Amino acid sequence: MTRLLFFGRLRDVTGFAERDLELPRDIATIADLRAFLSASDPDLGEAIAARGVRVAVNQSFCLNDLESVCDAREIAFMPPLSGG
Amino acid sequence: MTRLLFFGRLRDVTGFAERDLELPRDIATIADLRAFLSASDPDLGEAIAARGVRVAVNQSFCLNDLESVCDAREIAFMPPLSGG
Amino acid sequence: MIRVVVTAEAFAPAHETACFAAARDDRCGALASFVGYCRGHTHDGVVTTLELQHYPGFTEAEIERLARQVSAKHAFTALLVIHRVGVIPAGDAIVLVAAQSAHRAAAFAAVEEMMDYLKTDAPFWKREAGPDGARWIEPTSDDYARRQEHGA
Amino acid sequence: MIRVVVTAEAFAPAHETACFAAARDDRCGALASFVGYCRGHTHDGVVTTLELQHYPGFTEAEIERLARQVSAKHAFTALLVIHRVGVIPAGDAIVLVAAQSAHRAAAFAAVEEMMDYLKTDAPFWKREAGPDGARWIEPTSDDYARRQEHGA
Repeated sequence: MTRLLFFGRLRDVTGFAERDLELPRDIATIADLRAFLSASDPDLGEAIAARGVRVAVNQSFCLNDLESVCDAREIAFMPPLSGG
Repeated sequence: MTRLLFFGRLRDVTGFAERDLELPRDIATIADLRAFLSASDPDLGEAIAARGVRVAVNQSFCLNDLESVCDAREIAFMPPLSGG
Repeated sequence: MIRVVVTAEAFAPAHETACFAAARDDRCGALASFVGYCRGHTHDGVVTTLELQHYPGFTEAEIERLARQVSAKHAFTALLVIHRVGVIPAGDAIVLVAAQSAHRAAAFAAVEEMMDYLKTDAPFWKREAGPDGARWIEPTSDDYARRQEHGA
Repeated sequence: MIRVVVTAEAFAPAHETACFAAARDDRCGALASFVGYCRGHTHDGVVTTLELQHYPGFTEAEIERLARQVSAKHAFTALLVIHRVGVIPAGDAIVLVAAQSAHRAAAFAAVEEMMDYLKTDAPFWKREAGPDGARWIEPTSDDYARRQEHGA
């Protein structure tokens, strides 16, 4: 089971902050996951493809979309950060 | 009557913080006053001639030794400043 | 010593700073600090609340990582970061950063650099709400420029 | 608003900062502050007390003049300077500088620049006393270099 997390304006698109789901076996990378999410929700697909959105797998930032999600317990989609 | 004020290490030389005195009529500038003070106390003359010592007349910094002391109510000798 | 607190509770910056200062050692000659408040007025108009989201666990870990990055560059002896999350009414403190060091240069640099990182690199998401609705706030080009100066 | 206090009494930086912060308006998003303490240990050894002399009237006027100089460059909305004089035991606060502004850059710049001026341009004279006697402290070359950066 993998937990998907959405923050900031992405949460406005999904309507939820997190969702647990069993990733299909053919989803090996972040790119695969993007395609999978786009297929079920094109608006979300577009939102997570927007400039500045970063992905973290198991609380570690991904450098690119080729990173594996096979051992992912937690995948977070994060729009540009803004604290302080 | 003119009040002379000494600060910091100059006060260690004079042994006092301030002294009121009637300036002789021939003392017109800071340079004249330096000569007058040196004559009565060479150590003080040397201390106020040291690098970084500034003079203020009536609570206003002097730019050079040619400034007048004729209307001086208060003349301060100040070694390098150091607050904070 | 680095202490990072992310909290949904309101906090009193002066009290927290006093506690932080009380624990200083006798080589500490400098304490620099910064408090960021939720403004009630911006150039866009009236603000009633700010909503801050964070990523529990990851946010704290990332701030600690950024703080260690700052500590590698500036010789501070203690650093405190308190960041509020959740719904924050105008006028309340959002963030406190404080640093102790022997001399002032390191304390100033540590606080400023930490604040710059919090604006652009720490996992927080900020939404401003006013009478005309809400909008997400993202770092400004100025925020990114300041961060670049630290070579991050 | 600029407030300058020179006092021979001990002061509590957190309390003074809290009072200063309480008076902020709702456009204030940033409060930067700095506290300088009398250190009990320096690279020269143990310090038991610091003695600060000032020039009553002139010192306050000069700090206000320096503060106005800072305010001409940085858009702060309020500045507080408290400077202690007389005999100061190790561990006590010597100076507090705090600035409020809409955004953080002006608040940081105002506090740092004011501190740099206090080190080199404000009429104070500082003597450090320890078990081995006393010595007058003068600004370091680093202090002068920092002041130069402000074009003063």
